[in-house]
Amino acid sequence: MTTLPQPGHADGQGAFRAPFLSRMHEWIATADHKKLGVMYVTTGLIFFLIGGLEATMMRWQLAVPGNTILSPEDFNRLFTMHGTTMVFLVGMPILLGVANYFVPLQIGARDLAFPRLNAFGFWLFLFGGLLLYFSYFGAQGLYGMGSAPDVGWFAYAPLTERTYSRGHSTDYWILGLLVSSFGSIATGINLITTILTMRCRGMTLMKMPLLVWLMLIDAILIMIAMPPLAAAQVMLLFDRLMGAHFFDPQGGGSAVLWQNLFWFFGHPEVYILILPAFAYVSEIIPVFCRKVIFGYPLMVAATVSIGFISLGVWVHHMFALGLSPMVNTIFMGSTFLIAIPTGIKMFNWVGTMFGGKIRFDTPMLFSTGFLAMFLIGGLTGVMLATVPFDWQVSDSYFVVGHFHYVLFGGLVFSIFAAIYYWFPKVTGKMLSEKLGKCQFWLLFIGFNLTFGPMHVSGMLGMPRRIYTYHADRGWELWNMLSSIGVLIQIAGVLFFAWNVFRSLRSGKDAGADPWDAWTLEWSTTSPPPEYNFEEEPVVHSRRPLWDLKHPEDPDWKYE
Amino acid sequence: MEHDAKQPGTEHGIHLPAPTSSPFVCAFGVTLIFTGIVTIWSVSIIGFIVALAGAIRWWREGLPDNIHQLVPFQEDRVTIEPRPGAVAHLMIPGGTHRARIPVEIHPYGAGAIGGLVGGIAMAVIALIYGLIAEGSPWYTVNILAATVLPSLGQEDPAQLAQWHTWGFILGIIIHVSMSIMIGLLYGVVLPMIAKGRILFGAFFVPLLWSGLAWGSLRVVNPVLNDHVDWTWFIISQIVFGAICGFIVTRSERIGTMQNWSTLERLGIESPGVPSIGGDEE
Amino acid sequence: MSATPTSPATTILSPPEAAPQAMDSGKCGMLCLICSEITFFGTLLAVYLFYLGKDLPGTPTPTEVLEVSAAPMKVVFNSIFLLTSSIWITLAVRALRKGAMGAFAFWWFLTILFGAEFLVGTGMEWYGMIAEQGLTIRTNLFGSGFYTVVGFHAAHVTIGLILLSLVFVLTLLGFMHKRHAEKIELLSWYWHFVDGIWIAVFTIVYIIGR
Amino acid sequence: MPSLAMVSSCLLGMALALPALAADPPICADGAAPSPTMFAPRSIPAQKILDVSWFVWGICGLIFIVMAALMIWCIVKYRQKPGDDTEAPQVYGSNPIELAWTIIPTVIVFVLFLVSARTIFEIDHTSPPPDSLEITVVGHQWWWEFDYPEQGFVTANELHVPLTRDGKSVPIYLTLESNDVIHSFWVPQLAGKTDVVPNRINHLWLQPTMTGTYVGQCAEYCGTQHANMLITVVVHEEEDFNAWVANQQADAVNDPSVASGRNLFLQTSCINCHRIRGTVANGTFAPDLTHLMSRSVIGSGVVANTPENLSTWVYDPQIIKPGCRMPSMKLSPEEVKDVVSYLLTLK
Ligand code: HEA
Ligand code: HEA
Ligand code: HEC
Ligand code: CUA
Ligand SMILES: [Cu+2]
Repeated sequence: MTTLPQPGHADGQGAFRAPFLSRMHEWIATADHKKLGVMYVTTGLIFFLIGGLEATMMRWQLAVPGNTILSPEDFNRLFTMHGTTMVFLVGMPILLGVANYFVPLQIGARDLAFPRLNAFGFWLFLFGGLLLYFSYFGAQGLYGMGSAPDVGWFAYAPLTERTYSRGHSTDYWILGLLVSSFGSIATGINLITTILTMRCRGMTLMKMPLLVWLMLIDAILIMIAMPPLAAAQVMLLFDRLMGAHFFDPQGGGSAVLWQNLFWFFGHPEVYILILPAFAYVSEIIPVFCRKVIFGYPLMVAATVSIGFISLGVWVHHMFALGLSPMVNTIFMGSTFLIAIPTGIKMFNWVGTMFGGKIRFDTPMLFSTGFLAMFLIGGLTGVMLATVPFDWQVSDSYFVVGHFHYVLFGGLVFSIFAAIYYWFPKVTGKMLSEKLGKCQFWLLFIGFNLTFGPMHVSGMLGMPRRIYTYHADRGWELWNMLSSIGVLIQIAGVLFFAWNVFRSLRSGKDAGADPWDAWTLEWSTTSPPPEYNFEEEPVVHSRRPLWDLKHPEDPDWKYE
Repeated sequence: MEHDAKQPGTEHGIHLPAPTSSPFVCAFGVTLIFTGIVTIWSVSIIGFIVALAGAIRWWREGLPDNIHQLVPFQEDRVTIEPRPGAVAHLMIPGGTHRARIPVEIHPYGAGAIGGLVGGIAMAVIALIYGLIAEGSPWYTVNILAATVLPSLGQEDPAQLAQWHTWGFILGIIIHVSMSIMIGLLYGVVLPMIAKGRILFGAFFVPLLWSGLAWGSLRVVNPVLNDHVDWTWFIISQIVFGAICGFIVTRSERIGTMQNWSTLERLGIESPGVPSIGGDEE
Repeated sequence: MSATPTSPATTILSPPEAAPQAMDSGKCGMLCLICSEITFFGTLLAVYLFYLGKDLPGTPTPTEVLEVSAAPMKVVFNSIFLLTSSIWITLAVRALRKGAMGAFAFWWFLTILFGAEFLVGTGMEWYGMIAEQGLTIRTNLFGSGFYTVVGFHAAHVTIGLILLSLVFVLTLLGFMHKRHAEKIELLSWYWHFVDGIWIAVFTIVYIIGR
Repeated sequence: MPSLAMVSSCLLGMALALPALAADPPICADGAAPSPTMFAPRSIPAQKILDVSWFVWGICGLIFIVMAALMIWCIVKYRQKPGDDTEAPQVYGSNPIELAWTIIPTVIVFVLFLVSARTIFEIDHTSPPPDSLEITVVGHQWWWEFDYPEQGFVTANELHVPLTRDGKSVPIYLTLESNDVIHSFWVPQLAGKTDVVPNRINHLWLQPTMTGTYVGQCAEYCGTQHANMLITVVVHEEEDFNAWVANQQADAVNDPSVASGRNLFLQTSCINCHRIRGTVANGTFAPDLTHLMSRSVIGSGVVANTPENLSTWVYDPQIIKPGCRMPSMKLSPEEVKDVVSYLLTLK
């Protein structure tokens, strides 16, 4: 074992402030899962601001009929970049970042299984994202046309073929995502390996915290679902650059095939995004209800079955494609099935709240918001799965409403819950409760105002991805409401930014365990030392810290 | 592989993977390779060189052996204070306060069997009705199958009385699955009700169900809606409820496998607990 | 550190002994990598199968092309080279475990040689197709599918060969030792996987697809 | 009680939104298009879809109410009392309860599945219903071509169908094809949407139950002007439809008073893209202009078909529909006037 001499190791207070360059180098060269986790989440949040800005511009354009703030091309680029950014550059990195930080801590490990691969994954993700955004400048290419991609986040062929998408914008979409999804796959593999092989003594599979379970299934989905996307993108790239014919109707290629390939990835992808949300609230709700999670084994079983079922429902994005009624019926059935395990999770969370002693600190507030909003989004999902109804509202604003309820109301709310919950652990500082509550209410109201009316305009016949609309169609009111809602959301996001900024400078000290919680990450200092735990912990139950806090009534006697 | 660092630390500190910028360099190179595809090929060449340099350095750090750094222990440690006596208890007769409630249940099998038997009784009544109303045992089966078979919807009563293979298969599937599911539900819900189980099972639920059916039948099954005789409908529901409820309440109570995890119950995992806890009879 | 069984309170009720984890990270990671590669190739192969026989009339069919320039025997010959290399690499790993560095170097080199033969064979086949048959990736769907599937496989063989050669160089330089057997075994798993994929590709492209 | 307010506000919002939707939109007899709402079906499949939609709304609404009530109950009842720092009783779960809330959703989705499956098979006809009127719809970037093979003519952007044929309600069976990328044909009051896919032939069944003008638009993103790929469907009484057909079948009028515009049109490359039956203009890339003036809109609904709009369009379509596939023909204002006066005769 070659051992490098230890450079001046900064340990919290009193450490000298290293010069800028060497601090940069420290971040660039790190293989520490915690530093990488922080970098993931931070980049994710920055991209969230960018994606939000893009959304704001779209809503500005759509606020009134016949608006001319944006040209059609610009609008089309905006929703493509908004969707792509939010899914690939916000959702993915934040979930990978949180997993990076807390999976090793919760299973009592020192790091991920392959720390350097982890760093490699992060940088690939980041450079992929930058490459995608570089398209705004670089996509002119040789044709002198094109800017950012404008083909929608699922890039349906043949609109993406050379005939209809000149220039290089679509190539940027392909390559940017390809690079960043290599990173995600690498990190997914890393997480699986870590969870399967690096748990501390005593932590059997059925003693893992739910977050770890959910991230395990999530990583498996990443491993299974992302390579097919890469394959599909590579084929599209060959079409565009070398004249292959995979998705080119003139050469016999099939537009339907692209949709199958994309959604075979795309549907698991949305569960890849929501499972971490489930993970965060599964950690937060018990702590703030002062109760053990209700029905842990069934929660695990539900997680596993969600993982399985989600691989077999992708055709529900193609109900209007004119597939045979039998195919539509079968996939409608499989899609309905997924409501059952998801329902189990909802009920078990509520079951955890039932009989508890609930503290409504900001993390819990956001978690409750998550429950209510995800419920709505899930139910509209079931409505969409009802094929006849989907024939009407597919590709309409109803769908936009649905997925923002699950993605914003579900994913983003839970991300904020997670940030409020774990920020003290990561930085050693508390976030302000008061600002947090203001942020919650602003976001909550703004969010419902923005996305609630979208269901209505969708059912009134408004298709998505239109840059403008006529005044006589009865959509003005609903669009105006949506656009007003964004303003309130912006206020909410600004409160958050201010809260983070303020807490970093002068937040209250958090101590090791501010929430009186039960999983291993709270048994080490905030922020944790580079090695996480001085000795490898040994656990005997799902809540090791409960055992220590209540030695007369430990969990392990009952598990 | 790289986690050799997991080995327990020495007294002063712990060996962790040393920081290295090779992954960064390598990732940058890879990205450049891809960028070259849409810009100029020379970018790809540079990217290749950069990636290769990064990769080689990375390999040299990992092969033949990983490099590590020694991280010294930090000063502050965390201790977790016990908080004895701070847990509220839930008192369940015969159980512990760490319960999976309830402590005793009726076996779920009883529900399924009750559902099946109730379903058979219901089918008999439906057959009788079919014979009386249209003189055919297939009539009610076909009507039920019309929930899902559109072609049956277009036929007149005389044809509905005829034999349809698909009608029969689908009708049976629908009836049996519904009976079993509702039976299971009886099996778990009835025991939770303190008083008036029979009343609940035999009247409340059938009436609730009939009410729901009445409200939605035009959409759920237009054919049934056109041909239904509500008296017979409700009677058959009540017969189902009564029989199923009876079978469930008569079954023996058994102890729940308190605190067993699913994996343990399936025998997949035994976490080394000496006596598997809490299987009170 | 607190989460240890020795804190005073836990002595009152002492929990049962807990077992450490058994599985090896490297193996698990390699298996995962192989899994994701399988879904990648699975997609390519599914697309290839989907497009079989869907070509516009008048363009070359798999039967015509694969019969002539890629004379079937040649492909079988190449495949045998690739598949037997799996045996050699197993022997090499076994030798390394025993610390027999000479034997290791020999088998390892043989693996590289056989793998390289396969690559050359593929190259010649492609040359024949492009130069004599005029089948390129832009000719038709068959061309697109064929070159993509076989090309990606060849790319994996190439990557494998580069890694194998690096190890070979390190061996010649005397850096490899018995204790590296674990890592080297992982590399051999990758090589087996590349072989396995070839069986799938061969079956679909050269047997079913014709 | 913040969380209470939260959940109840959602409830309220949903409750308020629904009745507002159910109200029928005004039906305007003359031209002005009503809102393309799915809640005012004017065709048999659309009606069937609406039935199922109410059903699934009802189910989901009910589930929402039950879940919201449960949550509100927990939030209100189980808040930590001030000063109470004991832990709650640790209840691990309950197999019967968990089983119950596995079965209940299963029953619900089972019923929902049966009903929707039947409706799918009712609506999705893979072969034309008997005695139907068959029309081929071809999607183009960004306009619609309507081909009446039985009647033997082609028109664009406005679909005309009869309410009855020989006094009997007539099923309309559309064959959907695409000339370039994927589009989707969606007129909510008449039927659900069906995609229009290159290299693939799809079908859509409508059977109007009331005369009127119904609007919709392309519902699959198809490029720059996806937003302005609108559809108008006019459902006529039988006689009106026959009259319309008779007019469409005729070749374009040849009005000598606009001969100069006509010649200009025929000498310009307009004819490479557009067809005017009865002239040498024989293009198929763009809308058939034979009876341009029988349509109330141009550019697939982007603006009304008025002489001013037409002039602007012929001068430079990119002003009206930026990005559309018709280039500015660089005609001088006089030439535009000439051409437009010719176009205006194409009744
Ligand atoms: C986080 C992401 C996420 C999640 C979790 C979901 C969850 C679900 N989604 Fe959604 N979906 C998206 C993201 C997500 N979706 C996105 C991004 C799109 C659009 C993509 C695009 O086109 O751009 C989309 C589109 C989409 C469509 C296609 C619409 C169309 O384009 O025509 C459909 C159709 O079936 C659908 C269905 C569902 C279903 C059934 C669920 C279920 O998992 C929901 C399950 C949850 C519940 C049902 C609630 C709780 C359950 C209970 C309380 C139990 C009782 C309930 C019943 C018995 C019903 N979704
Ligand atoms: C996680 C996923 C996610 C999230 C969080 C959001 C958030 C938002 N989305 Fe997004 N959306 C998608 C995923 C997401 N969306 C996807 C996948 C699509 C489909 C794309 C496609 O069709 O291809 C889509 C499409 C989509 C559309 C439809 C476009 C169309 O079809 O024409 C609309 C329209 O209103 C919209 C709006 C919004 C709004 C207003 C928000 C808001 O909630 C955003 C709130 C955030 C902010 C308001 C940021 C506030 C901060 C600032 C403004 C300060 C900025 C400062 C600096 C940059 C320094 N989205
Ligand atoms: C390169 C092909 C092309 C040429 C040349 C061309 N057009 Fe067009 N034209 C189109 C297309 C494509 C549309 C449909 C645009 C849309 O709705 O998106 C169209 C639409 C129209 C319309 C509206 C039709 C409708 O019903 O909506 C008119 C009128 C028209 N063109 C007139 C002309 C005249 C006059 C000329 C010649 C001076 C001309 N076009 C030359 C392609 C062309
Ligand atoms: Cu055509 Cu959108
Ligand atoms: Cu989906």
